[in-house]
Amino acid sequence: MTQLPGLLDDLEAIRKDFPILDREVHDGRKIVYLDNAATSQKPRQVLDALSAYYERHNANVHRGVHVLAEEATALYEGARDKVAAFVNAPSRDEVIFTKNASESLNLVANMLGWADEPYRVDSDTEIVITEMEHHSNIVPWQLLAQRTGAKLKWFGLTDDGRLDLSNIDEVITEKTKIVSFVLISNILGTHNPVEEIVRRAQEVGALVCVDASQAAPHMPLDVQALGADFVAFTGHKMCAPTGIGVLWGRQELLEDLPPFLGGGEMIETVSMHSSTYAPAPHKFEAGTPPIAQAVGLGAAIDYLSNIGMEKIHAHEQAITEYAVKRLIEVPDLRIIGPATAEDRGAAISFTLGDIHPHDVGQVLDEQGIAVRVGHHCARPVCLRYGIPATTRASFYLYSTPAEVDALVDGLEHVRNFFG
Amino acid sequence: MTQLPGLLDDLEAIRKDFPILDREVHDGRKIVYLDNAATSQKPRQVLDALSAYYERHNANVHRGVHVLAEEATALYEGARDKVAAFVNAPSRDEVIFTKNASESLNLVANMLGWADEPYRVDSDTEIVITEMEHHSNIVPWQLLAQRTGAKLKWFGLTDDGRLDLSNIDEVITEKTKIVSFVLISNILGTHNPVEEIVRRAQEVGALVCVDASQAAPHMPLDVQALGADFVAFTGHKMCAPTGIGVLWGRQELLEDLPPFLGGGEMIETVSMHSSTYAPAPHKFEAGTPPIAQAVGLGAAIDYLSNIGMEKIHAHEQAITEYAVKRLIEVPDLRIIGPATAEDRGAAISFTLGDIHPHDVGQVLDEQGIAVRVGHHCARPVCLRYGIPATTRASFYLYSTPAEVDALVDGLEHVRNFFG
Amino acid sequence: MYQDVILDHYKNPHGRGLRDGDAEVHHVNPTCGDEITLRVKYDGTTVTDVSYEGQGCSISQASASVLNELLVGKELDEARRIQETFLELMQSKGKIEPDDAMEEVLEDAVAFAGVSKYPARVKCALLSWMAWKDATAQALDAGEKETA
Amino acid sequence: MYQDVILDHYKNPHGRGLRDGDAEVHHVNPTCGDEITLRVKYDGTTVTDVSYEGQGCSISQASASVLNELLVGKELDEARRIQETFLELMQSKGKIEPDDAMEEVLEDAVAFAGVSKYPARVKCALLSWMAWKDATAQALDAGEKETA
Ligand SMILES: Cc1ncc(COP(=O)(O)O)c(C=O)c1O
Ligand SMILES: Cc1ncc(COP(=O)(O)O)c(C=O)c1O
Repeated sequence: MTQLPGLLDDLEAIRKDFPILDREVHDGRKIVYLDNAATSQKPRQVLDALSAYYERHNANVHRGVHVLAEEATALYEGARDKVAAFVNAPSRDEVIFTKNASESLNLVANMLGWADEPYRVDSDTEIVITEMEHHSNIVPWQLLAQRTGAKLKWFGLTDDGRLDLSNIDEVITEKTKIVSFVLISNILGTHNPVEEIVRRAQEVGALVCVDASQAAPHMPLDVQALGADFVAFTGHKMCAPTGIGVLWGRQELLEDLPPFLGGGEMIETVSMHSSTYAPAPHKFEAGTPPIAQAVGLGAAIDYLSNIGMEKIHAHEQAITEYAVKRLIEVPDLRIIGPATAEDRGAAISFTLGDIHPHDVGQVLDEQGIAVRVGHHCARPVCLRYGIPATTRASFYLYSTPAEVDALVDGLEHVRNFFG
Repeated sequence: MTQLPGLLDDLEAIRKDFPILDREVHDGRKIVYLDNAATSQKPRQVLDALSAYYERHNANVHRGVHVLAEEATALYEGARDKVAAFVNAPSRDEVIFTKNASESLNLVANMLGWADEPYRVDSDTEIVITEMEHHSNIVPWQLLAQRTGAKLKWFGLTDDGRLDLSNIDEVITEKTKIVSFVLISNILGTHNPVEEIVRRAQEVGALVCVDASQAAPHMPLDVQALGADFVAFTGHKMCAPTGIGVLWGRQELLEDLPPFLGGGEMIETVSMHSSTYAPAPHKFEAGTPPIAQAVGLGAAIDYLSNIGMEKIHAHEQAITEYAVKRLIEVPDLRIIGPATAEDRGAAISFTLGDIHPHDVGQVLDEQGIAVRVGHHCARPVCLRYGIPATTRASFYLYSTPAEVDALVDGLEHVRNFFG
Repeated sequence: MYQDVILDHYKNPHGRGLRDGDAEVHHVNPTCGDEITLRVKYDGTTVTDVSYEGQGCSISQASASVLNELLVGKELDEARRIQETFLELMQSKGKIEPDDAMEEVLEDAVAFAGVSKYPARVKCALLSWMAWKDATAQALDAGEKETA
Repeated sequence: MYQDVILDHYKNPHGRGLRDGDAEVHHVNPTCGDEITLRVKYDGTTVTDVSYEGQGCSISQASASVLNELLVGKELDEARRIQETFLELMQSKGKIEPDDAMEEVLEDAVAFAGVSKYPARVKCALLSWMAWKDATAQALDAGEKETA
């Protein structure tokens, strides 16, 4: 196997933890899973945690006085502790469980729409996003803007796939209430400069929300170091089950801001005439939470932390560097996004001559190689670069140089096939 | 074992499907799980479906051209077909997956708040609920009323735990836009008369939303027969995983009503300036959905349907009738809710003299009997009956007469302990 | 799914380019960005031309080419029958094995049978056919208004 | 968790009933509906009375009775030390095994050590103690204002 500095030592052992990597498709081809930016695979350890939860401890959480209810509550709240430690949150009460990153981002938008001053977004105020956001960090703000009359503004992109911050002082102004942007783009792979944006936002007193969906799975994430007010991410991209997301928010804000969904668990006391709400995080967790999924997320965090987020990051950087190097050798291949391995994540989008990404993806699939094609829920990026879609290969801790080689060989085959 | 007419024939075999029922607590006591209204236990078949999904088919759904993405999409959308058949929906596109019943109910409230005429809830209009709602069917409407200026009205309760519909024509009026009520109360067990409410709502042109969280797990549910416009329920109470809920809505309404959460999957096309939305159900499913949980819900529906919802209902009615009969023999025990087995579900709330429910629950727990104590997220019911809380025993398809006997013996012990 | 027939049509499309027509439509497949602009021309009830321009994957491009080859020169009823048969085949989820009768109707278009197994690609194959149906309805509407 | 000491206090509560006081508070445990109305009376820095009324489970009732027994007659500093020790014990999740020193401070209240293992019940045990802390703060505030 190709050896690269930075690769995880126990890569073979790690791959054995993921049952699906043994899956064969299309007449006995071992799957080459390069669609990790869409969702990650799950290790045995996480599946075991789910089974153990359902087979031994399952009950509804909070308020129960029986053994199962106490165990389920301890497991659920224990998962919150794990998430808090994972992102270096000052307090566990700042960790809100949602169903996915999209709900986390909608939660922020809705809190600000219903908030009192000084947080309230209304027709005199502005919202700032960027042109490289995932639809889940565009549409909630478009809805908020439509519904409140606020103005939606955004940072454009440079030709090489980075944020164009040259006009930062015009984009973020005294009217700005919230700046929401992606830490690592799921389509371009770009790793954005947080500090400069946070500094300007703080200057004008705007809140900052960071979409860390493509960062949390891949590198150490420290919400205090980021300096943001809210950080959103999603479990299924980081070895955890589907159905669980996280919103971290600064405690004072969570105390001040109004609830979003109403229902069981989020209340302090209810009468027909009025209700009062529980303190955060419960205020934002209406109804029976995704208990097993939180437990699974806790197990995923244990799994990743045991390996070490620094090491995972180094591994992916090595793979990404190798992939960029090999891909740019493919004739007619154009990388959409930074064409180097610096300040980028492990997702690489590209076009291949005139061959439509759907065809690229399909012919790769016939060879057992799973990539994603389309606009990757970031259609404004495709519009910006004048392309209908891209093919995207994205890596994770279990990705190998051999899989990069398979991709490159597969692309050769695609070119010959349509050539 | 006590034999009652109506019990499931293969009760022992069914119990073997649920691994947790073998769990021992407090030094070797086999658990007696009577907290099914809070959440149900999960059969092996559902856990196997989850594992199979993650071990062989896991991928993000929709838009993928690789094998796993196609398989995952087929499984996820297949679960939608199963839910549609289970509730006799005229179309599969009427089934929206949410994270729980609370989100389903909040979704309805928010759609109506942002809707255009004729659906829009605003300060000239009225919302009707009842005094026996779960907090998840109270707080969303309180929030909507606060935020739109609409008036919140409700039906009161009779002394024997039924809806007081004597003033129905004053409660539901020409101003009413929506009537939302529970089909079977989770605290009182009452099974409410749908027809009369639907008739009056239709007379004045109001929409009807039914909270079927305590009905869907226990009896055949036919949304067409109900005549409602929306029906909400939750997976974890019906043998499915946590993290999945359902909202069924009439197609024309789902077409007309605005989206709630914005993000990936729910759009048709996005530009920075504006977006258009996918047709229902996708319009209401922002972000990566609870894929595995939907698959688990599909497996739970298969499991329940194989046994037969009619048979499950008959079984629970037999158990409930037996339980009511035995419980009213316990000195000082007062049932809160209908004290007969007619028109009631399988949840029975009661008080036991002056002994606080917390103490009742704790001492039962020491004997391995899991019940729930408190206000059961229906605090207005406790206020109505002038009690701080109740003890609630609730049954499911795997409940046995012997477990009822254990409960009654346990309550004797409680009385002696505090007597 | 990439039958030689499909690749041939993709590489050497029939009747591509926009020409004079009675009605024009623009259809988009939002999930993958495939687009087509399509014009139809009728002489009474005879399809005298279907011209088109667009971008998209091999399946949507080849499918437009096959459509042109198949429908131009046909009577409207016959063209509709072909369109419906193609629709049926594409919605079959791979379950229809085209028989001789179907092959007689669909000619080269039976090559798309394999595509019907791929839900993500069915929309690509149908893009031009839906556009044709839409354009034809508009052309007939316009024709009726003129007559009236 | 139901030590005899707890059951005794529950069945025969000390000092129950509302009497004259310097400050009154009403506390509720929203998760289970336990309620207490509690008054404190001070003579300088001596706790001369803690009177209360309420409804709730055996744990919250017994805990109020123990509080009355323990704090009445104590100097404020001493009473505060007892309150803090009790809080520490209750938040220990069952991990503190009370030693002699703690027993000397808490007397009957060490019987609640077992309750600390049950997160759902800790709030019950703490209800009256939190109310006492709150009432005391109010009484002292009021006292200061009078002096000033
Ligand atoms: C009647 C009723 N409605 C709504 C709910 C809320 O369900 P969930 O907590 O799954 O959102 C419940 C259960 O908790 C219920 O019993
Ligand atoms: C950058 C980014 N933000 C947000 C999301 C939304 O995550 P989810 O679909 O889990 O809500 C994704 C992934 O789909 C993403 O890549």
